[in-house]
Amino acid sequence: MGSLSVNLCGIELDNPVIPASGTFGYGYEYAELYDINELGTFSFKGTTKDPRFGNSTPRIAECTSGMINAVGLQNPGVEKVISEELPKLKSCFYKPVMANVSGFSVDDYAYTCRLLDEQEQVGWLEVNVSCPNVHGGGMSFGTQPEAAAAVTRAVKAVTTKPVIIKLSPNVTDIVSIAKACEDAGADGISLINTMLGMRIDLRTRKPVIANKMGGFSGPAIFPVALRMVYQVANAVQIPVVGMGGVSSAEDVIEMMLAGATAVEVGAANLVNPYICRDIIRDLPRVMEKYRISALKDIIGGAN
Amino acid sequence: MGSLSVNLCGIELDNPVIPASGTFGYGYEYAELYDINELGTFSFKGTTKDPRFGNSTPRIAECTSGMINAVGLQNPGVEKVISEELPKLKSCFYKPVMANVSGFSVDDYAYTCRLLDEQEQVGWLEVNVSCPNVHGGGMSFGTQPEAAAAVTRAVKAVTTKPVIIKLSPNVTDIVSIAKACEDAGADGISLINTMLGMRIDLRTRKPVIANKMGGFSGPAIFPVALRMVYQVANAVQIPVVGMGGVSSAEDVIEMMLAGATAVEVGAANLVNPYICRDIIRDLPRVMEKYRISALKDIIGGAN
Amino acid sequence: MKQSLFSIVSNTPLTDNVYKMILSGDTSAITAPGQFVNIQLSGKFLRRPISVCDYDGETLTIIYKVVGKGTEQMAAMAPGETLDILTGLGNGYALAPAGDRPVLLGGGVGVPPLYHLAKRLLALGKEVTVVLGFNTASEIFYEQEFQALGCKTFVTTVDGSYGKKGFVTDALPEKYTYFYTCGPEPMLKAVYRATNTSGQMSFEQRMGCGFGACMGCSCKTLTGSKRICKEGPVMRKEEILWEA
Amino acid sequence: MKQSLFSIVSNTPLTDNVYKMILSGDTSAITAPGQFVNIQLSGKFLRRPISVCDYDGETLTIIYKVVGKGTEQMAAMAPGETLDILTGLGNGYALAPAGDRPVLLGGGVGVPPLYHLAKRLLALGKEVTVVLGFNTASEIFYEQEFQALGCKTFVTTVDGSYGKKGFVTDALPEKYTYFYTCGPEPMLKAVYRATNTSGQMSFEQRMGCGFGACMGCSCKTLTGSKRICKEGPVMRKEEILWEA
Repeated sequence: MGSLSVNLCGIELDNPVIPASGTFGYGYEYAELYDINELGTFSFKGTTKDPRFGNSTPRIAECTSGMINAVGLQNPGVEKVISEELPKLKSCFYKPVMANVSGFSVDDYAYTCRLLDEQEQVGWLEVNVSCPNVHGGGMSFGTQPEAAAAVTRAVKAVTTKPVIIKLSPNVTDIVSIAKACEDAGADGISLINTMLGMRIDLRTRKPVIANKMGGFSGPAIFPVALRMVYQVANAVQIPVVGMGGVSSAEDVIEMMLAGATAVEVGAANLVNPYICRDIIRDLPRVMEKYRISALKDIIGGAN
Repeated sequence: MGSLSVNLCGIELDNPVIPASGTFGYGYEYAELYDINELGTFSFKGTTKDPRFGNSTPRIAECTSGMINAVGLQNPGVEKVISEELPKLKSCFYKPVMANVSGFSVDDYAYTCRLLDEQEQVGWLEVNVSCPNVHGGGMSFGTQPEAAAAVTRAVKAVTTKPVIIKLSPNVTDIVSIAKACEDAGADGISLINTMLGMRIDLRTRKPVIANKMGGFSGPAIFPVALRMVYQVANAVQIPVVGMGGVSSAEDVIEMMLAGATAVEVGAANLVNPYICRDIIRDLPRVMEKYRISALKDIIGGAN
Repeated sequence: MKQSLFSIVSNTPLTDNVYKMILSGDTSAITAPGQFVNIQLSGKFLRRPISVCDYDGETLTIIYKVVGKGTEQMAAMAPGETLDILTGLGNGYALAPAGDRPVLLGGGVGVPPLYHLAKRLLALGKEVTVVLGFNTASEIFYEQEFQALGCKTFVTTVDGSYGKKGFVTDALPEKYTYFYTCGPEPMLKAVYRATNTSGQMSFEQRMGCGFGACMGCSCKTLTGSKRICKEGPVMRKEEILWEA
Repeated sequence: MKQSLFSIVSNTPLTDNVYKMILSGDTSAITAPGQFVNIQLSGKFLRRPISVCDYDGETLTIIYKVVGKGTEQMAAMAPGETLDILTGLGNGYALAPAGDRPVLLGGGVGVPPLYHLAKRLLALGKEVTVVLGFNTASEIFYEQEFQALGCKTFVTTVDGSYGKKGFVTDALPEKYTYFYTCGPEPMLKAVYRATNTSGQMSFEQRMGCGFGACMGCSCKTLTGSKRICKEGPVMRKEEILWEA
């Protein structure tokens, strides 16, 4: 059987499969179904300085081969995440976890990251400068190189663990933003967050989502994600975590050939709660089919 | 039966359904199958000043709910389009046709548009500042407001017919580009062109497409298209032609609710050559279901 | 929660657009009336959440209304075909507070989850009254089924074409010890106002996952934020916070 | 071109991964051997272009290799199931220039379109020689079928496990008046070099539509740009322009 392990910013992962933030909670719902220690790691629910209820409902719309969500960063706030969620998480997951952080100001990001950086179980900080679902927050940091760099610098100044900046695909030039983050000290880039999308209900003639627009994810966005991963991996020296519509072992390998060191799986978890486990178990078969003896050897292989 | 007609930049269309440029040739292949005069109109193959063979093959890749193409504006050049294609087109289509134009410089666009503007059968000029498949051309004009405005002004200066600027979705801020075109005199905006996407062949470990990346279209991109149509229609006063993944009468209505005055159908033609005819014939049923007596009444209805 | 394959035993129309599907498979994850299942349909990205009408050790009964392409697809399925279903979702109704004479109020496709609930309450020796509300006579289903269980069963129709004219709240019995309800939100609000006892109400919301992972169906309550799919769909009357 | 529904009559493996499917439906749009059909598969966006192996007034025979999810799906289909197919695509082989003793050279899944071609040439009274090239013995199909038609039939295998060791070009007859070929591009190039007569070659390319609308499969020839799906897939040897 081939080797699945990869090294993400200095931490060895048993395999490159990582449930994406916002689709895996803090792990418990899934831990009821299977041993989530089978995962490479997972990125927990996006955490902010203060507690947030998020947006009004409806927050979900279905699309062809995908879905739109406009949850709006619902989370109990960093203090409660640390005091309540992380101890529970520790009871079902013993590996380093990826802490996903959002904010509404550079100081927000730094505050939340500093607190999470101190938590033993946190392996990486995934800094989301790309949430499409909060007004005046998240995504505006991810659409301008200078703003993304400012967040990166502020977070790096107060943390010791690898900082991975999660980018928005809703931009003209993803490469310039990725490079700005690299130059500002980022240890990795993850992409893509959701695409801004919309659906209208023909019956009510109103947007399906209360917030009108939301983040579009699922297999539909895979070709855009793959393209951006390829572009960014070719432009930066730091590792890239690829995501966007991944839902099979073949997709994982395609992302890695494009340049991803590890691969996040998002919307697919919501439809098949076993999907990450299934992908991990299926990888050896697909690797054999395509004569891959070690996954780490194919990273960026399509160049 | 409800009324299907709409008015696009002063020209009445029997219905809002328009096969999109590059998926309908100059109409003959389809005229063998059904009377293409059933259509509102169609947008013919993207025409440039000089003849172009286009990109190397493979030019096509399949995706979940969509496809990537990298044809690269293959066309016989504007002189031959006028001398050979338009007379043939006239033999199977008697309505005003939409002339789709691409270029590699502002002068190119003006040259080609001026010649096509003189053709009696041309009703509208659809100026494509958004082709993702030509290096140094097309899309660079569509990703910056000033460049898109410069093309618009140059074309308006030498033409008399309505000029519709076709925009790229691969941008951070679609609204600023649309508004720049409106301010420069555009009579309409059409969007979205394809999204830049990519696939990698797991067997060869190389990009499927010879050109590496290409334009991603099909039902997968519908939610992004709908969102951009909604944003642009809310920001400009000129008519918007919506497109991107439309493949049913329901999709046409959803696009119109988002703000589209007419709707182009692209990739779906390649899979079901009768799709535009089928959509037109299905519209009355769907209108009745959603209690729509005249399509023109629902334009922008989701606001 | 459990993910497993169910095989369709029967799939028959109850009205013009309401169907009853009996499925056979592993129902072991279903623990309470009022829970729901989440059904994967070929070609659809999200699963379809549908309340459990009835179940025993090997079979599951659901009743669904054809409202879109997904449910159209379900209606076209034949016995022997299989469906991938997540079972045992949501909290379900709690039986303990029912008292001796609970009333069950169901509107339209809110009726089905009350069926297994009625069975369970009757098994506990309760005197169960059921009020079923529909728009019009042609939409009525399951009146006989509730009667056959031994429930005192009333029907209301908005247009008065059958039973009492009006809403379920117009047929509330004089005396009842507790209420259980499921139906469209305007009906729930009316029931909330019209009832003079405590009770439990089952809510609907567009869902992403149906098992608590995506926070797509959160709602605010007087006891904090809850996920309709996980801490719901059933809420106690006392905790409900109606939004404007 | 015609779009219509075909019903599967049979679908049987010829080798480990090559299947023969017989379909019944309207074949009236098919006008020449060497044309192809474009098949819609549920859940796949693009159709699958597959060459016509044989046809008559009511049936269509195709032979396909399982190479991905789409063809896997086809292999799993059962008699009675239907497929939406565009028929009558491409130019096909021209019979007129064949002369008295044409040779037909097929490699792997390039073999099928030669079958109906052989039938038609035989019907014209030609003496038809067929050379079928495969990698290895276990991949061989249709040798007996060509023999049964009355073709002089030779088989080559790359590993020499059956017939002549080598490529189809290693089994070219001494004398022939014309050639027809279909197979992977390296084979076509070898045939181009090895033959000393005129001939026709059938090409493959990834296609968007299959009927000339999208320009996805264009190629340059000595007589201008052509669409493999429309002016092709068959090209005359004299017009071929090999790209580097």
